[in-house]
Amino acid sequence: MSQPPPQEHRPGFDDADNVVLTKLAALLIPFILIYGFYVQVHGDFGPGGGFQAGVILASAYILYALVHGVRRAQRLLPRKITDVTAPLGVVIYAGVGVVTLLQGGHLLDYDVLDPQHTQHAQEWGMFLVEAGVGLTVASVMATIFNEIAEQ
Amino acid sequence: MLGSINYLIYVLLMMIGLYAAIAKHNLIKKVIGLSLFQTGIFIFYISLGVVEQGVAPISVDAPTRFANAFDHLAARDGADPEALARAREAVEEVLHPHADHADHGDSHLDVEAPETVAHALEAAGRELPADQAAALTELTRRDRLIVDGVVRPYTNPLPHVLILTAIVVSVSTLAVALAIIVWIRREFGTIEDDELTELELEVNNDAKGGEA
Amino acid sequence: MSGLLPHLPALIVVTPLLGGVLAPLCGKGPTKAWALATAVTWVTFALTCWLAVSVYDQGTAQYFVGTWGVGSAPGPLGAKDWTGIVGIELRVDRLNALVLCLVAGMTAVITPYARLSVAKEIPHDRLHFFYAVWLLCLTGLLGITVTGDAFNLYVLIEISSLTTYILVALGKSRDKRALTAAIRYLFMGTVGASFLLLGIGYLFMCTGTLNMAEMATRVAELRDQRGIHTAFAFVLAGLSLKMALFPVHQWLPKAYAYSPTAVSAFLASTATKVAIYGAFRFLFTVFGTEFSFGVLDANSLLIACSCIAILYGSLVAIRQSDLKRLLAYSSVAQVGYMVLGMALANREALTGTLVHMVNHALVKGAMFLAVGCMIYRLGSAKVSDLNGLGKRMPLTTVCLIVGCLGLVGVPLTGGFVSKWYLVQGALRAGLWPVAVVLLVGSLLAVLYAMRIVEPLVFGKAPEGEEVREAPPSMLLPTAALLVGSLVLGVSGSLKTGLIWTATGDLLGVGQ
Amino acid sequence: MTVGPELALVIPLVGAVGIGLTGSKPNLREAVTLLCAATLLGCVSLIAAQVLQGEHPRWEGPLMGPGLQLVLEVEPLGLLYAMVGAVLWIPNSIYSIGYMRGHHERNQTRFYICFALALSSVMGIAFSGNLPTLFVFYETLTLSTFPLIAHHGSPQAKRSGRIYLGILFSTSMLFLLLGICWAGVANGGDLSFKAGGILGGVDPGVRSVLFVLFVLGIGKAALMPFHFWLPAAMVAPTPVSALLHAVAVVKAGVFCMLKIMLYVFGLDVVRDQVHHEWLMSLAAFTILVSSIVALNQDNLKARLAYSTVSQLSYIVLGASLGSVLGILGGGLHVAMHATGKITLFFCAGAIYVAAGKTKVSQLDGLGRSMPVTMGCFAVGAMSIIGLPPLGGAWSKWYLGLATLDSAWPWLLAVLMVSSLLNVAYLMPIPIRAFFLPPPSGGPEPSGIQEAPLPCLIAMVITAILSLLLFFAPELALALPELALGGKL
Repeated sequence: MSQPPPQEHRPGFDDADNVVLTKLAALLIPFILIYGFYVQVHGDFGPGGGFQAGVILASAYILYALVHGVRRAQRLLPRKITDVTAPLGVVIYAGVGVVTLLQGGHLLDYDVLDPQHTQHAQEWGMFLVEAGVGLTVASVMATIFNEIAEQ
Repeated sequence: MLGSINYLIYVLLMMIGLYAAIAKHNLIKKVIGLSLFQTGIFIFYISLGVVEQGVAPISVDAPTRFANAFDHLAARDGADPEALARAREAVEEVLHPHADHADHGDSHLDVEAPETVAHALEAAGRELPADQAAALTELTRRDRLIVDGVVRPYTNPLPHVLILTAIVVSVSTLAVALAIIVWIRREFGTIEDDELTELELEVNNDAKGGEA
Repeated sequence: MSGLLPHLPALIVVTPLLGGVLAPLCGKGPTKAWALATAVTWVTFALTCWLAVSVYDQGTAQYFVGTWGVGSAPGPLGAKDWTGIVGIELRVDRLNALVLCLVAGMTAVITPYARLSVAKEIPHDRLHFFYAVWLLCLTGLLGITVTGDAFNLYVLIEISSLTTYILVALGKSRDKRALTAAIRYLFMGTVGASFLLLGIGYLFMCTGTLNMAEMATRVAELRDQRGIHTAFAFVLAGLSLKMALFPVHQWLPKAYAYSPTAVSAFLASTATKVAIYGAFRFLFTVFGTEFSFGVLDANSLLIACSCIAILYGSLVAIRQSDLKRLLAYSSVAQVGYMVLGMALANREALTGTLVHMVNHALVKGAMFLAVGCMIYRLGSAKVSDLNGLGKRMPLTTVCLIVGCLGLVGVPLTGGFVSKWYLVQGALRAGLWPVAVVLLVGSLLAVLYAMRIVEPLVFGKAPEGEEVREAPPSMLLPTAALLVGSLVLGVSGSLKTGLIWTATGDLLGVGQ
Repeated sequence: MTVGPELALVIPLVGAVGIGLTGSKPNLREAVTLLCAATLLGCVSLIAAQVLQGEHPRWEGPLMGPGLQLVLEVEPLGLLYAMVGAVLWIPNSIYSIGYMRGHHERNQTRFYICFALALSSVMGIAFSGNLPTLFVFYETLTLSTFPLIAHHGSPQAKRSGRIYLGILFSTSMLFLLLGICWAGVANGGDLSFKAGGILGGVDPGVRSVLFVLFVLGIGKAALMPFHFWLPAAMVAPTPVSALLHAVAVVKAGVFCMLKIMLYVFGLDVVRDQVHHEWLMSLAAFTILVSSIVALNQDNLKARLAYSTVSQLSYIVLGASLGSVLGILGGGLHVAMHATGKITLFFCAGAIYVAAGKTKVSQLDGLGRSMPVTMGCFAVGAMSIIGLPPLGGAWSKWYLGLATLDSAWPWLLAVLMVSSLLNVAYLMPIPIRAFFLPPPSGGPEPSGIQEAPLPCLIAMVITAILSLLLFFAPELALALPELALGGKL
């Protein structure tokens, strides 16, 4: 094992050792994640959608970081990934729009995605767009947290 | 008075927020004030959404489809004109339920309106085709809001959607503000507004001194 | 290709948006993201030009985002044509076609310049983010201009503002005061945008729609409602903040002075212009000329504020020792000119305002770029640095001098044309003291222009270090903008032709 | 061959570019200047030939927007001014070569470029076909001469430059532009120059206000109290002073005054329908006071400057009378004073280059070492005073007739007194130079010689011109007469 370069130890950034918190977080985080995904996919039927889901998902990450330290959280979800996923979400969103354009419809005119079954087309279109939103929001929230935490 | 309590709250919140944003020296407190200020506006928007006897504006197709069908039916020969007139009245009732009653503050809606349409048409010797009947049903799905013949306040979803967007915007603003404040703290060593002003002046003077 | 034509209103927003999100994926380093941004801005510019040509040929272009308005025909029984009331409408008429071209064009010229300038003023590991934010800001500005939906306008204003805060704050590595400038701008900008949001809320409450064209027809019926009056007050207050009109202008000088120079040029030439366009849209289209200026008499307030802005901005500009601050305060004054023309609300004055918008964008943009050239070589841009610059950086000097002439509005520059029309407008409105204020303002402009020109022409260079001319990739955009302003000043037929018809549309009069 | 007025603008512009390109080779650069000046004279002569045949060459520039267009149209009065400019540019260029080299000035290329630009503006003013065009070139003239005035870059030069720009810009922007715009608004947008004026249908009160705005707006006419820029501008190199004070700038001012009286207000309006007495009084006041001030100036150029202030007001006086004779006299005086005064400045510059002297009191006995210069000075001075056989006599004659013909014959007295004052402040100079012994007290500057040859050539040319104008005033007379429609 190569020794990591000696760094200034920052409590709360590099570690966390509170057993109660750790255990509680371990209990909570799965549920938060599931809830987040639920809100995400439920968005086209009821209250919910990408933005809320993104925030909930990101809150799971932030909770993990608060309990286990930012460095471990970042090992779990490196910044390289969030840096890519954040724009990727928007690309999905805008991409759907461009695809509808290319199919001959208006921007975000989902019907043209599957002209035979416009209902499905609407569902798919919205699902994709919301997925993009969720991805971006979650990544951006995590990025903001990291950005502030690192300082 | 109580009816407009939302509006009172919104004004109060806005004013508290604006006061904090202007009068507090601590940048974080200012940001909190700003958020309060925006929250006040959100409450305003949400209050807007509550429309007594409102009609869902999103249902674009159903009224159109129904109205077209009705006209098509009415245009055919051999109908009893009086019954048709009654039916038309009922249709108006379905499409614009608030048109007659809103002025009187009467919250009773003719829940039977769809049925009246059907009956009147029947009397006129017409029967609604299946798809038009479906459109009519779709239209009257609103009756879920009618409990015991009393129309419950109906909530327009549009302001909610809008305000959701506005919340996203305000969260982003908050994030940017916090990020900048963190930077400020690192560069200047303080987040008190008055101290910052002094520090800025010092930078100014340094620059002038260097110039001379 | 021509199949794209109906989609242009959407495409000009989507293109920079996609570019903006792809830029951070380009990876670190000064070149890749920049190349992408340059390509995207030029494509956007080409698209806006294409759109403008078609709008001037064939009239207003409408576009509905999503399925709304596609299938629903007007129904009987008083059922309205729902087209555009529910969905988001993009609407391009002669006025915003012009503004779109201006914004996209300015960005397209400034982006190539930004490569060296920004690399000098911003840490290299942030450059790809810089271009992302840059393109997003462009997205916001174009969106504001193109949208026909009031709430959408608010959202886009916030997008452009948020990105602007970031762009300003990025100036911190040159001068840490950029941070405080950014946070103060953020406070004021957010309050302004919130006022706008509130005003739009009231409008929505009274009219039940968010579509601006639809609002306009309903406002005409509801003009006695107090809600509409409240909406007017909030919208006006919000937009004034964004325009940096006199009593609420404080954010502007600092924000312009400390941000990276390319950003200063970009903001000076696009952001305030777009805010002024927004004011045009609300005052003239949504509320209507008669309501804004007849029923509510907003013009006396606006005229008073803008007159003070002209005098105050110019006077403070004279006292500045930092060039960027000088230019920024000059911008405060120039905003006064534009708002003044708007408030006079006759055709001459409106033409003056629009000509001034175009001209000031070109000239002020070029001035900031020229100052950026100085900063690139000298590291700072104080008035005292100008001494003897004529010998060391002759081309930059020429650009600065021509820019000063344009700012003052001497004949044969575009500034003269706008001043001419503004004065005519003031006199036509029967307000000769306002005309005098306009002229005094341009005299004060002579004073601060002299502070720049005199040391350039007659100053003696300090002994010591050798300073070379700025690189061509920075000089060319600067010169291009100035040539543009000169060409428009001499052969204004194109510009005023377009603008004259646009103002005719605004006031609802024939050609 | 038809020559449009736009060519007269383009030639100096092309010249300016040529000068800029050849800036590193002084000889070539000066050759370009001279070539350009000669071409311009040829061009203006061709235009003159057309005008005398009754044509009105016209050129319409791009439309900058409704009501705002550059229009050039040759009319006889403007042609006279353009002739004066084009003719005198040649001796002035010749003189500049001698002066600038003899004086080892810096930034000579900039100097020549600005000169060419100024001439282009002069042509623009002379041929302007409407008020916006007039204003445009009026301002470009101010701008292009500013670097000439502050040429040295010394604090004093910069200060003068500021005064120059300050007074000219503030008057033109505050009053002239306002007046032009107001005139457009008041009469429905017609701003072109028309015989008989364009303000006939305008409310008399507004017309009187417009009269004030136009008159005050033309700061280049150096009416008191807007005359400060002129003496201040004396710090400029002498060829500039000659150009400014004899040909381009000040004459632009009074020419605009004539043109506006004639084509914007119309003589009848000026005479009967606006309050113009104050302008006459102001002009008379300026004539007398500045002559008296000139008496007390020891600096030669300053004395000449105040003399110019006074002489300009002759023209303003002629214009303000609102009579045909007044305009005629004023128009003639544009040409006569130009040739006379430029000669005087050439001499002053030559004295400075050759002897290094700037004060009147230092000139004793200088006529012995610089006979040509002082001879030319005497000729110029006599022309300014209005003594035959020199050109100045004609213009003063007509101005005198105009005053007698007007309702205020006492103005003739003003002219007479002023002429006496002219004698008093101009004649002592050649008299001292020729008849007083050189100062004996100080160390004798033995090395004083005549000025450089180009300077001498230039001043001899202009002195001869002054003479010619007395014996053959036909051309100078014909043009104002044509402008006035043969109303004599």
